[in-house]
Amino acid sequence: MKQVFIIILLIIIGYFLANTFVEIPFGGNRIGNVESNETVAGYYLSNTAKKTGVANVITAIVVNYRGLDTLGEVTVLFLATTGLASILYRRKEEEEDTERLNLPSSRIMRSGVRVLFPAIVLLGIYVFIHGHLTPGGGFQGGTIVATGFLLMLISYKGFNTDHNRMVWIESLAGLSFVGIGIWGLLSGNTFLENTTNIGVVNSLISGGLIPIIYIVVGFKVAVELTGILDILLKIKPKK
Amino acid sequence: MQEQFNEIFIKYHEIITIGVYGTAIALMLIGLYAILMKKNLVKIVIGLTILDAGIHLLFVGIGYIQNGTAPIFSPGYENSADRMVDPVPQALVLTAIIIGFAVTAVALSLVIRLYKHHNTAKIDQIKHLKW
Amino acid sequence: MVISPIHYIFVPLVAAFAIPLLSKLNKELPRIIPGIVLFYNIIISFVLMQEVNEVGYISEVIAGWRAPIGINLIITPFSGFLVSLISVLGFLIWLYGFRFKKVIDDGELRSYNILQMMMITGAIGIIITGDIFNLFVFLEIVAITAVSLTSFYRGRDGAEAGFKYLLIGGFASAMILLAILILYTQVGTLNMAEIAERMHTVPTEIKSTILILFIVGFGIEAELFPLNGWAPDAYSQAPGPTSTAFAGIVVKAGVYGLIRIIFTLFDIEGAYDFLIIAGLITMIIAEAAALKQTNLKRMLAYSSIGQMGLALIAFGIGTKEAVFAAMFLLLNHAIIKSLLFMTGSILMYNSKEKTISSLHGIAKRLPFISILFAIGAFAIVGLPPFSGFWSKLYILSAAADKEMIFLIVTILAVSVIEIIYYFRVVSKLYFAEGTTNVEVYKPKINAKISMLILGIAIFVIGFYPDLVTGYLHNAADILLDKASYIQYVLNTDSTIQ
Amino acid sequence: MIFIILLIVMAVLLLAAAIYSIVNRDLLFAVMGTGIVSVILSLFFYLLQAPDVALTEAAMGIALTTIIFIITIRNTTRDENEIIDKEEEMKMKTDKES
Repeated sequence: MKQVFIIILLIIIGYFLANTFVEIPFGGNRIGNVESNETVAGYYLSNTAKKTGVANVITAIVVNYRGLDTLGEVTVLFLATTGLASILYRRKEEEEDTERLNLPSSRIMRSGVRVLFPAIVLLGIYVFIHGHLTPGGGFQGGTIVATGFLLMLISYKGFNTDHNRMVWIESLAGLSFVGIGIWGLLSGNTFLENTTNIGVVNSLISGGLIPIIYIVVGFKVAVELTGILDILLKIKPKK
Repeated sequence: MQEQFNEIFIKYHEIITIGVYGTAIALMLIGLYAILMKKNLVKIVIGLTILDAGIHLLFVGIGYIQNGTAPIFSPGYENSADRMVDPVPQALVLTAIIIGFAVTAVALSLVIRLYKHHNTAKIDQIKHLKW
Repeated sequence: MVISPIHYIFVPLVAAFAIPLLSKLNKELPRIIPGIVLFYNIIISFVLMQEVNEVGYISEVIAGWRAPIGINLIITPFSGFLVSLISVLGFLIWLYGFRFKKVIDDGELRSYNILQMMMITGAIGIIITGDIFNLFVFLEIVAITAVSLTSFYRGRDGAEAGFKYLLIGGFASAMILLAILILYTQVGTLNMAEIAERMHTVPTEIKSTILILFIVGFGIEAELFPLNGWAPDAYSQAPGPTSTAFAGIVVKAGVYGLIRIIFTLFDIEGAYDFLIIAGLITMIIAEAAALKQTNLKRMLAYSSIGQMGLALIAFGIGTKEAVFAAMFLLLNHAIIKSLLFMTGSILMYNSKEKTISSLHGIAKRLPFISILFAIGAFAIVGLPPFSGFWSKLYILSAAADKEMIFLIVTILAVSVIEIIYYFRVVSKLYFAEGTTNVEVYKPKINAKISMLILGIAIFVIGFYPDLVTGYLHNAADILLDKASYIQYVLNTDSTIQ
Repeated sequence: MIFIILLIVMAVLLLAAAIYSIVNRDLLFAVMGTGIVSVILSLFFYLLQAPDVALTEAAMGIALTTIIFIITIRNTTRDENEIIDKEEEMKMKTDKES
């Protein structure tokens, strides 16, 4: 009975959404002509190269035009890590041992990971350093580095990320992101303003503070995701 | 090549629209079905991720413009601003994916703790709190 | 560095990022830092309120891009009043919860303090941001912190309440994301002022879909009837100070988000009647459910849902007088409900199943706390000398102006129900003789101070309501005329530059 | 022409993977279903000219979400209706008695 009721409900919702999206043509040009700024996207496309000197428009939007979103974004990840730590927290007396229950990984896995790990971390760092030129950026690069650490965590029992250093990197990265914002305020303009010169568009050193913010975000995301994975891997199944 | 693409795009316009919007809405409905129907907690969280995946696909779908290019001024494309796809939905989806991941991580940690207390991962056996 | 709305956000952020480091220096720091930050919030709101009185609006541009291009923070008289209310409450909750936990080792202490401080920052962020997607991000911050705090205690029910809250919260944020998506296709911008300006171009059929999706999304945060299944569990399982923060702060942010969507963004007539109906249903069902509750915190949770229903009804009536009455109710409810939650969780501190029956005759052993609880109970019900009376009176008079007799009758009937279940608790407190010899938790001096301040505030507003009403009247006028809001944010560039 | 064929094939695969991951009783395969959904979603984004989002979905959806699900399954049950677990408990009881 319940299944029938739910399926009817879903059909109603589906019909409701379908006929709103019938009026929105797929592939239709909603930006209008780019020069006149009546839509926000038109403004971004026509002014990013000139005003922010960044080749990747999305990086300019995420970091500079809508900088507060990314700040909120980084706090969401930081709070998820803290929340996770407090939900799965085992007090000192409950903890038997904190090392991970690693199933013995095969020889192929261990040697393969030893080769792959530096390559993945290098790729991740490349992605978030070139965030303002090529697709990718702080979030994507950080996640790739975290997958690298994940491989190491799974295959080597002895490999342990040094908790203290991780906390230092995480806090310093977050503080420098907010610090850049405060520095914008201190130097008389608004919060998170891109005050330095923006250089030539497609060169590595271009876009003023934007690449620096994205590198900082990259470090923070990498450390936080590794932290989440580390906490989750440390839980012992009951059986 | 370009005009050939255009008239194909116009000829099959309905199929393409159904192709993108239809799949996105269908994904959302599948996700909703799983959340409402399934008993197992992990299945419910899977439903939540699929619901989010549907919305992210819809977000990028509305941003697409017919034969537009990616909004990146790489060396060869300095002045092709008017042929670019809408960048704003993509910037929003970037944030939405990360938030979706954070919510899933917290949800799964709660599932682990619930299993530790109740020794079952079925939602109808965890009805300890009543109205 | 002139004081501006962004200080509400980046100062707690600096503190939150620094706490893990500073807690290595000395163990006590994670407890003290949130206090400093929340006290600084009070200073900011004091300074900004002066400015809002003269100028009417404060809009601050972020990252140097003017309003529709970049994100802007906007403080209107109503949002300024709510934010200063939240800052004061946040500080008092911190003061109350300073030594509240029995035994807590440093890992939990650090997480607890970061999450509590960021929940209040998220609520403030929801109120002052002028951009829809930014509103969504702050809503997520509140959602994640609230879930982690609900499941803070090691017990079984905390995780269950947390999971239920997260599931419904995840669904709500998916709906809000969908609404933002459809709105963006129609309007082409994300700034609330520009959306309000262009809203008339949206075809009505799509506009109603967007409105329904937003109402579902924010209804869950503002605890409208069908969507508030999570609230009583979350309130009762969360630690004392957190459930006070839920009732006093997080619900206000949710209600403000809903009101802003309906008043400033949309101009559909049907929305006001919807508010009245939704508020009515929420109030009746919540108060009825509160009647048969045995757990004290669940009863208080249902009562606060009912009060929020009443506030939505007042907003739904839509006249200047009604909106003013609703704001006054939000103010009173925040103060009184916080006092009730604080005193309630101390009375309940040691009893295992936290039922009302374990309250027998505690008044003899905790005279100070019981008196404050009684004051709170009388105030929320709306007895004359206390502040609750004025807000209910203004709502009834606003309803009378619009000849909504049915509304007046239901509000009075619900007040009677409230009187019944609150006096039942108070009578148990004083007149039933103490059967359980549960040793009672004596609160420390700082908890006593914060509760005393709230008690005094109830009396002060009760005797001199015009202390606050003048300000709220002009806030109601400004909330209602949308044109000046749009004109201010978009055209004038008088931001803080 | 390739655009439309690719679009339709991916749409069908996407829905098939989503339904598979909902219907399947063994949670490990259900989680692999979500992984496949993320892979195809990432290709979809690439097709819709959104390389940044494709990279995020690839890194976040395929790698990390799947691994978190697998860790959760390791700490809870693998079978959705927990029949296999009950059989194991029965077996353990009978071993103890014998």
